[in-house]
Amino acid sequence: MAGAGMSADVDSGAGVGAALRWSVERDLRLALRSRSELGVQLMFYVIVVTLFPLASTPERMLLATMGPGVLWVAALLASLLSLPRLFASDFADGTLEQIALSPFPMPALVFGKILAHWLTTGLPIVLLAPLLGIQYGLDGTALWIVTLSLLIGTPILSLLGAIGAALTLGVRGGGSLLALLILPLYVPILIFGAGSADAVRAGLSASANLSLLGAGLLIALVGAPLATAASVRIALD
Amino acid sequence: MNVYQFSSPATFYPFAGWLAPWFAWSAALLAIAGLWIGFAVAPTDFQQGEAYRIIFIHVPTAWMSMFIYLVMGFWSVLALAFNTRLSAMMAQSLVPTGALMTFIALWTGALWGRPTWGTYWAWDARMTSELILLFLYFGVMALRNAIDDPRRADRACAVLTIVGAVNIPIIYFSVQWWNTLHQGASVSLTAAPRMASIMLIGMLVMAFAAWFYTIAVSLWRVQAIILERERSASWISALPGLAGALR
Amino acid sequence: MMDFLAMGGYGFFVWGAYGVTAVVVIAELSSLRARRRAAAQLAASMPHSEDLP
Amino acid sequence: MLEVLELAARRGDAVLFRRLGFRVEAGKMLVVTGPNGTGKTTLLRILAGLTLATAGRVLFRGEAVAPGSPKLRAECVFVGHLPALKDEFTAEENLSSLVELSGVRPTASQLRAVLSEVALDAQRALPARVLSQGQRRRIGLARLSLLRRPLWLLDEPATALDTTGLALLGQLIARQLAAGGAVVASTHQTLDLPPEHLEWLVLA
Repeated sequence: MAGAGMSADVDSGAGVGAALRWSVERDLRLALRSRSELGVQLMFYVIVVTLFPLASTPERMLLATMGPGVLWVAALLASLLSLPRLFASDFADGTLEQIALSPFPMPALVFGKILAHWLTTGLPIVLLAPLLGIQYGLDGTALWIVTLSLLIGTPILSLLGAIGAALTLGVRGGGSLLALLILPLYVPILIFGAGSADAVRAGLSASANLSLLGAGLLIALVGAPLATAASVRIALD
Repeated sequence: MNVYQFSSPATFYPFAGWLAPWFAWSAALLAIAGLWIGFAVAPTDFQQGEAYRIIFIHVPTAWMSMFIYLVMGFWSVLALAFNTRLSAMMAQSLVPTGALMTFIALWTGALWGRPTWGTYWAWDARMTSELILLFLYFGVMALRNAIDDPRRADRACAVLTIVGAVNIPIIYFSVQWWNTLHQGASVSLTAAPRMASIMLIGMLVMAFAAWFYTIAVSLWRVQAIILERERSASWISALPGLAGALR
Repeated sequence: MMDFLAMGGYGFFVWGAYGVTAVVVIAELSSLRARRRAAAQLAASMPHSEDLP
Repeated sequence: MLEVLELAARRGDAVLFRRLGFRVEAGKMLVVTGPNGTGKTTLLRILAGLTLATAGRVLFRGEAVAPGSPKLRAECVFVGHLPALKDEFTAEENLSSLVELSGVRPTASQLRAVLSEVALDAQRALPARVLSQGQRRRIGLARLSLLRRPLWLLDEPATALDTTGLALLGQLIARQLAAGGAVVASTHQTLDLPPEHLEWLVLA
């Protein structure tokens, strides 16, 4: 039998690196296999951002005040829409069970999945934000600050959102329930994120907002994978 | 069984039934005393006239709304750490009352805001945080109703409550920051008329009344939850007068 | 008595606040009583066999 | 190797089983049978550490193991109802992904060899989406043959397998038992295995 010769033992200690590599590389490959879906979500972000001037006024001054807020709320909604993809298909086809039973530390596996989710949804939004910011008449510094705040903030959206996605796995009313659970937790990120560009436009420095956002990111980086792993175990119970 | 034998629902059920009326009566007496202080003893405020008397309901319920969520967080940590069903039931029994307190705080705050600032909603920092707290309560309720298996619902709600509890101070801080950034140090509810000691006493008495009320209601509700969850357990048949109106 | 109800012109707001509070508390107590009675009937109607912790 | 004491489990408020006890020695296979809904799957999921039992203990090599314990995750493999395959991945990609998830790094030749062993040579590069249930099950068998784990927990492993599949399953289990491993499987089909290695547990 071909398998006889293998005696690769499993050192679960060094498993974090292998776990991260496995989950990021696998989820990215999966996401790229269904590229069109990523495109659709990105288009959602662009459309939502484009709607607001139509709903209010094309007048530049007003748009400039609204710009950061709109870019941020649209980023929130776009990340919310893509969160079910994080665990739902693995939960449905049984791979999530095998992830829970793997010798690799589960928070590391879950963190890899969240990172892959951010790379496929959060990062494109950050790259697109400057382009859309011009639509809102944001000038150089404000544009740069909004993009920077999104760069720091969108990973937190993925991290916190992952907890909600795990809690609502296979549950009735998943989509809107996830929104109800997670949006209140997004409020501080929205305030500091959107507020950073307002601060710059009001002549203040945005460093306070961005550093608070950074602190939030650190807390989420440590806490969210643990809470998400626990939530997945609860969902598989 | 583990050391928490006495915390099994069967032994807690009669204890809750015995304890609840005491808290209910003391809550009623404290409420009467508080209202008497609020309306008869406290003087009319030179600035706001009689409208400020709403604080005797608004401030205690606002305190309670946050306190109850943190107590729910405490029970949730116990439920996850020791896997005891009773702690999860206690957390579940507090949710409706917590949401109710938050609603009352928002309602009375709006009615107090109208005469004070001329508008029912002025995006005051505390009121905005209170509104987000109401969403957190609704989130826990919605998750509870969406999951059928009681054990999974307990543990999922416990995780959500803990994550929510960790976020409450962050939300309050960020909303405070947002409020001062945009409105400057505008008149907020805290800048109510200088706290005459009689008003503080009135509010404290009402706060205790609300606290005892919450304990009584959650003890009665946890009895109902225990009956719903343990309906086929053998110790239930030993309960006196089960079919009649539950004492 | 009338001036007590008038509350120095703020009667609408003060009694609006206290009135809704009273209504909401009474609503919670009555729904709680109904839930307890339903739970009692449910438990009474079930066969009591298991003794699982 | 595996011992269960006073195990009890509930689903919702229905009690599935109570005060369940058994042992599974190395080289032995426990076949769990019984009508549907008697908790066979729940029992296997408890042993795998996925589900919490309401009472009782599970000892692995004499040591009590809690759900999700690292020891159990390193020493045991669980095959559930769902074949754990991604439709977008090909048969080979699925196999290598699952095996790497268990901490084993197979070479390409080993993958190909074991896939041809389970007669999936032609389907190697096909996306799992187009494979039949039986073929998807055989990818699971290929995974079993690649992983060296002392304890196998198989939930209805014979479902959707054709005669060659069943023969393959029997061979794999025989090899596992011969190598001193243990197997706990819930199944209705009778597998042609030497009876002295088998023990039966009927859940009523």
